[in-house]
Amino acid sequence: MSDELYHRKLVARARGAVGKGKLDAPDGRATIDNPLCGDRVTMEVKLADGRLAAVAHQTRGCLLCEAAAALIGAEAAGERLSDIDAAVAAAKSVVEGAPAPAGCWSALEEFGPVRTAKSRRDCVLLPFRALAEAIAAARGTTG
Amino acid sequence: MSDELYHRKLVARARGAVGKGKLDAPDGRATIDNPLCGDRVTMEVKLADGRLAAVAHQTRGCLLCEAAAALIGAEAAGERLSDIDAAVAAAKSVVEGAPAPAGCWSALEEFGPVRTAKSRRDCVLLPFRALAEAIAAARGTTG
Amino acid sequence: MTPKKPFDPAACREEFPLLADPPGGKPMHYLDSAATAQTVAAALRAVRRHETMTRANVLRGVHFLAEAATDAYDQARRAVARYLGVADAEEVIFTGGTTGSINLLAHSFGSLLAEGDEILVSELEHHSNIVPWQMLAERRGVRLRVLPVTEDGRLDLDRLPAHLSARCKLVALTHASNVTGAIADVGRIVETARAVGARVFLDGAQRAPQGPLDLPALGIDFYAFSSHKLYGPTGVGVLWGRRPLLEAMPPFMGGGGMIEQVSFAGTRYAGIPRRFEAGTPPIAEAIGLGAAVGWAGGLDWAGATAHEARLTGRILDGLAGIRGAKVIGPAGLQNRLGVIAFTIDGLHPHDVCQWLDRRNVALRGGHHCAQPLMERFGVAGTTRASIAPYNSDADVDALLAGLDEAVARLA
Amino acid sequence: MTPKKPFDPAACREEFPLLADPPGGKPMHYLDSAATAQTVAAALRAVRRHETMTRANVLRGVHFLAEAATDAYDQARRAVARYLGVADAEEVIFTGGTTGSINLLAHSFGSLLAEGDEILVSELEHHSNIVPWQMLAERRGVRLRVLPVTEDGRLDLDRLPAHLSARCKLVALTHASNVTGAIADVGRIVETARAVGARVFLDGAQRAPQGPLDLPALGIDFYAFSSHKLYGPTGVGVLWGRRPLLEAMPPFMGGGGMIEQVSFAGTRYAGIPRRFEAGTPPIAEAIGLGAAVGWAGGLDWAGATAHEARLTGRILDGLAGIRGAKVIGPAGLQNRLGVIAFTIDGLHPHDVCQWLDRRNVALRGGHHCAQPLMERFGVAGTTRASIAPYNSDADVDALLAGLDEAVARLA
Ligand SMILES: Cc1ncc(COP(=O)(O)O)c(C=O)c1O
Ligand SMILES: Cc1ncc(COP(=O)(O)O)c(C=O)c1O
Repeated sequence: MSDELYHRKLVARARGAVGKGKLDAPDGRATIDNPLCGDRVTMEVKLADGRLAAVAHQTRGCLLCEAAAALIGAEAAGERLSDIDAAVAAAKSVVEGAPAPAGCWSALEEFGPVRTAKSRRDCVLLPFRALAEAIAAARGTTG
Repeated sequence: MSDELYHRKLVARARGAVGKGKLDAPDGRATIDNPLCGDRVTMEVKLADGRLAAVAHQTRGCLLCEAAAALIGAEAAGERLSDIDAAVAAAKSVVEGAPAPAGCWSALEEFGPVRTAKSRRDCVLLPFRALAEAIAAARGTTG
Repeated sequence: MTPKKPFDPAACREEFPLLADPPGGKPMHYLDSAATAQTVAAALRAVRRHETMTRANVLRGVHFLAEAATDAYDQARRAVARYLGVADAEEVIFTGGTTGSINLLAHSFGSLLAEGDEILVSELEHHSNIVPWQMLAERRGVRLRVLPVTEDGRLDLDRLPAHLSARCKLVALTHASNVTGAIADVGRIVETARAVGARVFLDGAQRAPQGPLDLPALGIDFYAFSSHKLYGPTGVGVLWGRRPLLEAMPPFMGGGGMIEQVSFAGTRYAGIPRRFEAGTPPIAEAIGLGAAVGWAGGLDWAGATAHEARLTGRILDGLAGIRGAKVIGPAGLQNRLGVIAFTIDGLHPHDVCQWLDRRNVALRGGHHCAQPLMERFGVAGTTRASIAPYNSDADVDALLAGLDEAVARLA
Repeated sequence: MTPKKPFDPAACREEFPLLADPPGGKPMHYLDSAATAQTVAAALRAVRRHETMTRANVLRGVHFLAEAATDAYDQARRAVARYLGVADAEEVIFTGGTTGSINLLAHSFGSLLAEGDEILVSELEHHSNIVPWQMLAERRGVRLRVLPVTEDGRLDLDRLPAHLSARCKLVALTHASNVTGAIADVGRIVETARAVGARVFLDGAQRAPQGPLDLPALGIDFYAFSSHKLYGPTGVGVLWGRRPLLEAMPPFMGGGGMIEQVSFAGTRYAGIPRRFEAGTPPIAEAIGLGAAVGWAGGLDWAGATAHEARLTGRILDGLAGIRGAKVIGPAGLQNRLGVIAFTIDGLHPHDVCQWLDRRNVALRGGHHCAQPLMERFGVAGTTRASIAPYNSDADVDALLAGLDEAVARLA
């Protein structure tokens, strides 16, 4: 992957906005703001049998934030909740410089270049944090 | 005059403490503190016919302050009030670098070297300010 | 006064080490001076000179270094007073910055206000000229009134009289906006405020770096600015106030240097300015600021302002040619600084800044500590370019080329 | 950790430009470090590096300079945390200095107190640890209690229990006195304070420059110090507090950077440390302080302390041989810093300082911002010599020779 932050794949992913929208009667919902830039992500989830049955997001953010939300929209539905937890952790590692994991979250490598733009790491992580909170809300916990 | 701040004449004058004491029934009295060093001068005066008939001081201060008070003790009594005003003004000029006036206040030249020790100029002036205030008090003004 | 050398942008840039000799050797297109300006060499030299030749505390020392440090510190105060057109240097109080100055004012002047008194601010203000007053309002039941802005990002002075009651004790407005660049019509503000007996404070953080002032002639009562936006060190700023007003105000912070006498029975405070400078002040920083205003005071500002206006005009023209670009602020160059905030449809400010950073163009994106203004214009944030005398046509070229590219690649 | 190089006084002195290369070329006997220490070259270099290579605002920028400045600023915070033995760097708040730190505490912690609550200070305190609490007492009806000192200038801890009631919310004492040099018995203070549920603040202005600390192990709650006494720049200092306590405290100053969201309907504050760092902070100064604590943290303090104690002993011995000289403070070297305040019968402190200044010996004379202590000892002021690691036997020789001469000529 190139060291270019705004490579074509990332821009296209952000523009694609996969998973944008709302769910009917979600089990959980979370909205997170980034006060630094006014970005805002709302994630809605449905759970079933220890899996993420469905996910939708509404995102107002920069390209990094929108691409991350779209990646979630593309890959998260159907995953085991423990795999989602791992993906959230992997996103955090990748923006700090670690390699992306193998498997369906390997596309996290698209965000690798953000390691050199420290102030932008939160842009990538915002949707992941919203996802984790929405799942926690659905489980009725605050974790 | 040498550029030495603590020349023999000045030290001797301070130790001499001419005029130290109190007046019986003074016409005016003023006490001034220098909060920077805790120094304190009290001047008492008697006036008669537009002249300073008598003066006495109680001084707790550094050598510069005590020498200045002693100079007042030595020279001020019997002077016309207008000459005292001029002496107070001359003291201010001398510590800022001007030559001392001729006449009985020519001894102000002893304080000339303080021009290079800016933070100490107030030490010399404290007794002169107290004198001016005591006279003002005696005149019943606050000037 | 010796006549000033005509303004020479290239020579001016040479006086700023980071721009004259940029890190990595690549030209730095620094268009973020409204956040923090670059340091002028004269300020760096003055600080270094102090640190290596006269370093000491200024609080009541009698040794040679302490005298020299105190002299240098006092001289800095006089240099600032000259820059502000103020005859009485003791009216100049050194603080930690504009924010520190406004908090001082909000506490000390604020403590003289009664419940139900009013303070007028505006939608145009930086958070530093909002939050201290909100906190005061909460502490003392003072009421905050808010003057709206016009469509082109200026104070809506037509509506000023309607926002001023006889209870208004202070009109606290920005001299020049850090978002729209609009310069306030001070004469009209002062006249209207005086009619109800209100005092006038101007936040000069953006205006002060743009040339010497004559504060008494402006007719205002208080002024504040930051050294780091005026080509000087961080960590220091100024509050100016008229002597009788300052003398009537209780101190803000307590500590060494601001007292006449301390005992557990009670404490007597010193006169101005020391009453408001508790503790060891930012000595080297004030000395650096003194050198910075000395430098700025010697600049040919007619020439510098014309240069900045030309660059500003080029940016405004360039933005007019970019599809989806909208400037928040006055369209023309009249009464506006070279602070240009804009949005581009479909482009997030942080993406714009990030993209331009690859071309060594430093911009700022976000709410610029002016969220109420962002709300007023219905945007989450903007991208902002800001111009200082050291900026060049090459800076503007890089900006405009980078924006074109960002639109092509990211929008 | 690499083992430390054994302390070498001459090499240490070389790191201080003003001492290594004194103005005028004459050796400078600087014995006024308790007022302001000299700057270490590493701090000057760090500031210069920042000003010429990474100068930008740290408040939310995305360009390269802003990232580099923010990194450097955060790194400085971590360096300070390490020096204080603090694991959570966000507990470290940058302020303008010790005085700024104590005022922050008095306002923010103070605003949580109720009428009738008590705060304990002592006769040994610097005005900066008295006046802010007096002002708080006046604002909120809090009661100030005052612990006496012993004949040898130490906190009279035997009387501490009698001065502590269940209403005492904060014990605010000096870690080491700027007059007597006495180092407090922190364990005993903490134990006694905890017994009534009071929090403990220590004023570390004098102790912090004397080597790294482990604040959590001391068991205290808050700590403050100034950079300029710790070989760093003026204009910056630190307040440390335990996270839960800081998080429960409202902000002190309002402005940019300390908020989550501002609107005229209401404002949400940021977490720590930014909640307490309103406005553009002293960026370069914090970076310089980071370099200073980095330098100080690398020193062999066992060696440096022994060196300082030896010099201190020489001064105490020398004073014992001067007719009419009296030391205010502990006679021995146990639990005392190299801060030596003394009087000489018939000699005024300012005359002593002035005389010694002719020999390039820098002392301080006066009340040292500790008037209650002066009153306690019945003196208007004292002369003070203070020792730092860079001092030498030559400094002590010049001091003692100068004092002999002053007594002969002036007394
Ligand atoms: C013990 C003590 N506390 C507080 C202070 C105040 O420090 P600053 O003036 O740097 O705020 C000092 C220094 O003067 C001090 O020695
Ligand atoms: C108009 C205005 N006011 C106040 C401030 C606050 O200044 P500082 O952060 O230096 O305290 C700024 C700068 O950010 C500003 O632009």
